[in-house]
Amino acid sequence: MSSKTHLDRQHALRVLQDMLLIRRFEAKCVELYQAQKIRGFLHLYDGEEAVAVGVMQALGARDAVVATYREHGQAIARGVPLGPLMAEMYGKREGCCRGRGGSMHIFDRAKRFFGGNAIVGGGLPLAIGIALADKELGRGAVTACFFGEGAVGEGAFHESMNLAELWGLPVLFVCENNLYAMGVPLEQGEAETDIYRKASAYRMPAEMVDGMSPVAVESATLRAVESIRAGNGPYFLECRTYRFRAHSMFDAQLYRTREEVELWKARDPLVLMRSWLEENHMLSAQEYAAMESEVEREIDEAVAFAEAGSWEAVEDLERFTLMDEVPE
Amino acid sequence: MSSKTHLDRQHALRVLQDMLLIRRFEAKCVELYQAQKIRGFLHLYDGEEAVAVGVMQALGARDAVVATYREHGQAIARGVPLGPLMAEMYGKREGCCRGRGGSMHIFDRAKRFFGGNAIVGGGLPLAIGIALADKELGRGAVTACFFGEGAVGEGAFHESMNLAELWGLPVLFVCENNLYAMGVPLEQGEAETDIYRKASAYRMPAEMVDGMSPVAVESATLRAVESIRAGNGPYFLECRTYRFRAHSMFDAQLYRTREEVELWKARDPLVLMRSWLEENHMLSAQEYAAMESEVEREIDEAVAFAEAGSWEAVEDLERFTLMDEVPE
Amino acid sequence: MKEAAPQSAEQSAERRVTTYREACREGIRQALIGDERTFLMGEDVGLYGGCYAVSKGLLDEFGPARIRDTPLSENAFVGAGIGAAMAGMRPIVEIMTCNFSLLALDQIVNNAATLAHMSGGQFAVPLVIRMATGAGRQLAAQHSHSFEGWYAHIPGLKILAPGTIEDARHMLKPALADPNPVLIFEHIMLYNAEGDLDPNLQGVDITSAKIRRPGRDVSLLTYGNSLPKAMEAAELLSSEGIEAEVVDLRVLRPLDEETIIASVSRTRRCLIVDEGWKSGSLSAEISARLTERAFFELDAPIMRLCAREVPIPYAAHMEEAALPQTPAIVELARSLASPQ
Amino acid sequence: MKEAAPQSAEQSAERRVTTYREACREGIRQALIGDERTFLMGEDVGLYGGCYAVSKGLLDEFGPARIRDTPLSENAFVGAGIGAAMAGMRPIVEIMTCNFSLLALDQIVNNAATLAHMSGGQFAVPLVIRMATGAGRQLAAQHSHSFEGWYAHIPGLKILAPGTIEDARHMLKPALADPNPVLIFEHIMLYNAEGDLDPNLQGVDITSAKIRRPGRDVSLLTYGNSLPKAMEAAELLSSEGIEAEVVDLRVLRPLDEETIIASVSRTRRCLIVDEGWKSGSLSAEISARLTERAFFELDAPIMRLCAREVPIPYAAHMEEAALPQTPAIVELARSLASPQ
Ligand SMILES: Cc1ncc(C[n+]2csc(CCOP(=O)(O)OP(=O)(O)O)c2C)c(N)n1
Ligand SMILES: Cc1ncc(C[n+]2csc(CCOP(=O)(O)OP(=O)(O)O)c2C)c(N)n1
Ligand SMILES: [Mg+2]
Ligand SMILES: [Mg+2]
Repeated sequence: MSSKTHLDRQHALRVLQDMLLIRRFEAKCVELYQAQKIRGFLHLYDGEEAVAVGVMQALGARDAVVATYREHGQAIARGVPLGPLMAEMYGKREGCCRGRGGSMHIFDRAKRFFGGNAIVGGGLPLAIGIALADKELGRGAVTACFFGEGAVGEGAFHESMNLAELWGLPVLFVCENNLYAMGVPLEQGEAETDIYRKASAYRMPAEMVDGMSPVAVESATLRAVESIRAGNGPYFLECRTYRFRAHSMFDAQLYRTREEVELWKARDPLVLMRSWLEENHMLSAQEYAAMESEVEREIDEAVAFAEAGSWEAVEDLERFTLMDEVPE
Repeated sequence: MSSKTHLDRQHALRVLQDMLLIRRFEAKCVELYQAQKIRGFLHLYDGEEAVAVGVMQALGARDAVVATYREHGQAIARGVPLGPLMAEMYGKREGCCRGRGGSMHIFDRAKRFFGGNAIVGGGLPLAIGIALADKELGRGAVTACFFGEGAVGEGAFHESMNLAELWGLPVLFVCENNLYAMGVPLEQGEAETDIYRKASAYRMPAEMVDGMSPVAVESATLRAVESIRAGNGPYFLECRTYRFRAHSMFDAQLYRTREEVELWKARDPLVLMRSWLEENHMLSAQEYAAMESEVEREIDEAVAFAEAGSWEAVEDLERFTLMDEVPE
Repeated sequence: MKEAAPQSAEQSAERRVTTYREACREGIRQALIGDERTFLMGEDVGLYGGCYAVSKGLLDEFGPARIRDTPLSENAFVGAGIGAAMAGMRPIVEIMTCNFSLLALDQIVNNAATLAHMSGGQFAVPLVIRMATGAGRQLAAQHSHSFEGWYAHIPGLKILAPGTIEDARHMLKPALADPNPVLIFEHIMLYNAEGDLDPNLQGVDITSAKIRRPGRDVSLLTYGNSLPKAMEAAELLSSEGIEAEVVDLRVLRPLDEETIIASVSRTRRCLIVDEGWKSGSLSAEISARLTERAFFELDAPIMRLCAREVPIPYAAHMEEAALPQTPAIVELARSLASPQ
Repeated sequence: MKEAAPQSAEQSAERRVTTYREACREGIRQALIGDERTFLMGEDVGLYGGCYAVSKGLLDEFGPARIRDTPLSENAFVGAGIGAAMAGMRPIVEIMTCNFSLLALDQIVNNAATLAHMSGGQFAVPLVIRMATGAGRQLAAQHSHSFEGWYAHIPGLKILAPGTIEDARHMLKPALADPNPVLIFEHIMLYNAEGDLDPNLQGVDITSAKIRRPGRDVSLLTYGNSLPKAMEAAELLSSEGIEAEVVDLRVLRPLDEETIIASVSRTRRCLIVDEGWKSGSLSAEISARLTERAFFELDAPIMRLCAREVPIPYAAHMEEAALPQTPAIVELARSLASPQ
């Protein structure tokens, strides 16, 4: 694991901790799902943490994020507070969306986190518009738009790529290529399986990145963001990654073998990052244990926050269907 | 004008005559439009004749055609009978669609002409399905699907390209790149202006063709159809062409200069083909005059047929909204 | 057409318990066995086994040409189904949920519904599109809507909503035999429903509504997942001495006006229960037709119980409150049947 | 909100003749002048001047960033409008005709209409989408449909249908000021309509229906291009001694129930004229609401005159027969107002 990115220890530890936080947060979600505290669809980011965490390192507060329905990872990496996030998964009034969104629809205005979106590809056109607004309003911001390789099949992908390049918009396209779209293997879904090559059909610069390495993702993102901020228009990253768990909580995984999953687990970004830090004497066993308990504490707090939350009054059911004013 | 295609004189004359027929037929349509015999939108193929005529030379009766709203040219080149075609433009019962379709919706089941389609890009998914059916039913047929370069912006293009290649379907994609989508110049509509390059994003073989030369188009189509029939899956042709007239009958042409139009008119496929034949002593002035009168005669007949036609009874208005049986 | 009678005595096996999901699957299996031109196409219908497990096992039985997994591209694969139907196949296209069908709406409305007419009857589109519909699993606003009533606005389409295991099993066959595009909406809350399936029943029709429970005091007109709720409500009402007639609309376009009007003319009171959002829902059309054709038969204003006009929220209590539920059916029916 | 009164005496210029098209354009111009965050985006709005010439000249005046030509990609540019609205702009998106809006329906229904709610009110979508609607120019089945009533089914959207030059001129401003996605449907047959525009009129509201002609005998409820037909019919009826009240619905969602009910309660008879296909049209919803809220005020069944349930055909005589026309309005209104 090497990169031109200056890997100071503090930074590396934060990256590891962020990934750990996502991993453990979602493990807790599984428990809570089994306990029926969380319902609906639940899509875990398990195995893919390096992508969101790597990308977010290169973004600042002014930048915007458009996420998928597999967005806990993206949200946590972006710094969406865990309490309101977990409360949302519970469907509580204290949830970031007051219980209306649930797992697939996490929004955080303060973080410019423009939402999970449960329509595959549905976020891409939004990203175009956000980037257009930022450009016109001179905000100097980049919009990072996450989507799976399955989304690449949708017309929305194609139309959005074209608009972004044509209008020179500050969009960072982040394709999380985890090789499956639900049960459809990449080669059964795409005639061109090297997704980054599709960018050339729009004359957009693109890279294929090791999505199991947060460092590789971060340094590619830094390059991309630099290019975007320099006014060169959008940039495309294909991050090769893998989800360790089922697509959602309803999935018999008939479409892949246990062996394949194990092979990829050998490249677990958390394990790799941790051993690299240990090998380089940047992380001791005690320090890791401390990190773990810090993470557990944060999660426990989030769960406590959610548990203590209340239910939205049924009389308020229709609230926010139409807004009275535009929130500032 | 040279090509590996064996250009026997008979063939060359037929090609010229087909182009002439389209040109004159449409000139007549303009007259009739001004006389308010034809109404609605009317999109002329003027200048683009070499594309449809070239492509059709390489297709057989078993093959299928999916057309655009600019489809008189495609229909005539395919051999759709002129009488019912003209009667349809009049909205008569004797029209090929009994007056329901009009200029933008010419269908001819006998010719496997699956219709004009007035939704830009709307025909592409249909072509996928027709080719799929032909493949499954072992018909050995190719589906030629026409569309403009504007259609390439639509998601339907992208999704259809992917399906065609992924499933190895016998589809011939024919992009009529006339450099404008209504008033949008190519470079304002597409980030990649070499449309044929887009095919590589689907690993589909593609060529750029001189769309002002019926011979070039025919020979490219022959190559393409050979490859398709050999089971290699779809093929993509970008035919560079130009429309000499306005987009439709409502168009002030604010988006291009008279000079540009004149430059392209210097490459008029009819003029070029005719002079080439004359220069090579394959066509005399008398012969051309005879050809012209033959064409005029056919058009007059079509007009007479349309004029003599009747109006569908208003009681039959709702007929064909739901079918009683599948036509054989 | 009437419901087909048993064909022979040998076929009189015992009634057997099955689920709505299995019934859907068996319908598809039989269609595939019965006609070489039929294939199933959609996202995850093959390897994955169907997102609601309807097509589980079919890939093994029929192979990938007839159980065709598609990439995510609703517009193109629905359009491909239309093209294939025009060219001689009898496709069944599955869209995971009706929410995603909005991506294919251009193909459905501008092509499937118009091609026969625009071509002056030269082409037909004998296509079946199945999709899941409805709320109840806390899937929130992009996975929980009910668009069947909305689709019922479009001429050139036929719209079916199987609300029973029988219909789930048998509607597909006549739908495939129909020369027109037929959309079948399967409610996500019904897939696990268990019940008897009469093995002697050879078919159902797709032209008529069906009275699921006769009654004299009030007509409950409904379909889909509101049907079991209405049946339950009728049971409760009956214990109060109110006999509700439950009419399962089943065929949402074209509506079986005769059955509806006959029922309401008998009971003179009517409550329509519809999981679509109230404004512009199918319930509105039914109410309007009753007003037009049975105005003087009515003893009370027609009532409607529909989804609240809100994107369906995630939280269980809010989702529940957004949908028509049994207690509300009972209450409204009671107020209709026993005015003071 | 009431129609705004003239602001000052100086502004009392003379009424001037203009067209509906020019009124639309002037509305856009003023919006662009008034708010830097506003821009117009769509296919051929710039160089070409708008497919119905509404935006002609605006590119020269405002430049390509504010009159933004898009490629053919309805789904993405409508979605981009939504994203831009969420991020602080006030976009006007033009879709050439509502038929093409079906390609963007996912963005409109699954995003624009839900994002405020799903985000618990963190985001709003202050977006205006303008589109042409309706038949009458022999453009056949893929260019002639009326979907405004259909869209009116969707919670989270507001739907406007300017039927007069005043509304064409003034509805855009309150629509842009609204924090919600507002869809404006401009009827293709109205663009050439000429009439006076009162220069003193400072605005219209987008909350109320409007009585365009008072009358006591029968209410004609309508909107869009059926409005001039209803006005003409009222004129003819008047010469027979029947005074029809013409109510211009204008705001199709949320419906102004009060104005509608008040009118019908006065006249006790009602004909709804709607260019949408009858089944599931807006006319159905209005009928249902009247039945619910004014059942006992009615002296006769509510009548509806809508488009025939057929993809609109090309031939002039068939197209004409497919749409509501003045003679039929007169006939039905007469039969309602003077029963024998
Ligand atoms: C438009 C649409 N079609 C289908 C679905 C159902 N669906 C949800 S996730 C998914 C697979 C998406 O795969 P990919 O984009 O690779 O993302 P991943 O889940 O692998 O992260 C499908 C088909 C959907 N939500 N939206
Ligand atoms: C989906 C859709 N959007 C917009 C239109 C309006 N429109 C008709 S033709 C056209 C331009 C199409 O350009 P191109 O594909 O290059 O074909 P050409 O007209 O140049 O032959 C447009 C925008 C339409 N018919 N369908
Ligand atoms: Mg994936
Ligand atoms: Mg073009």
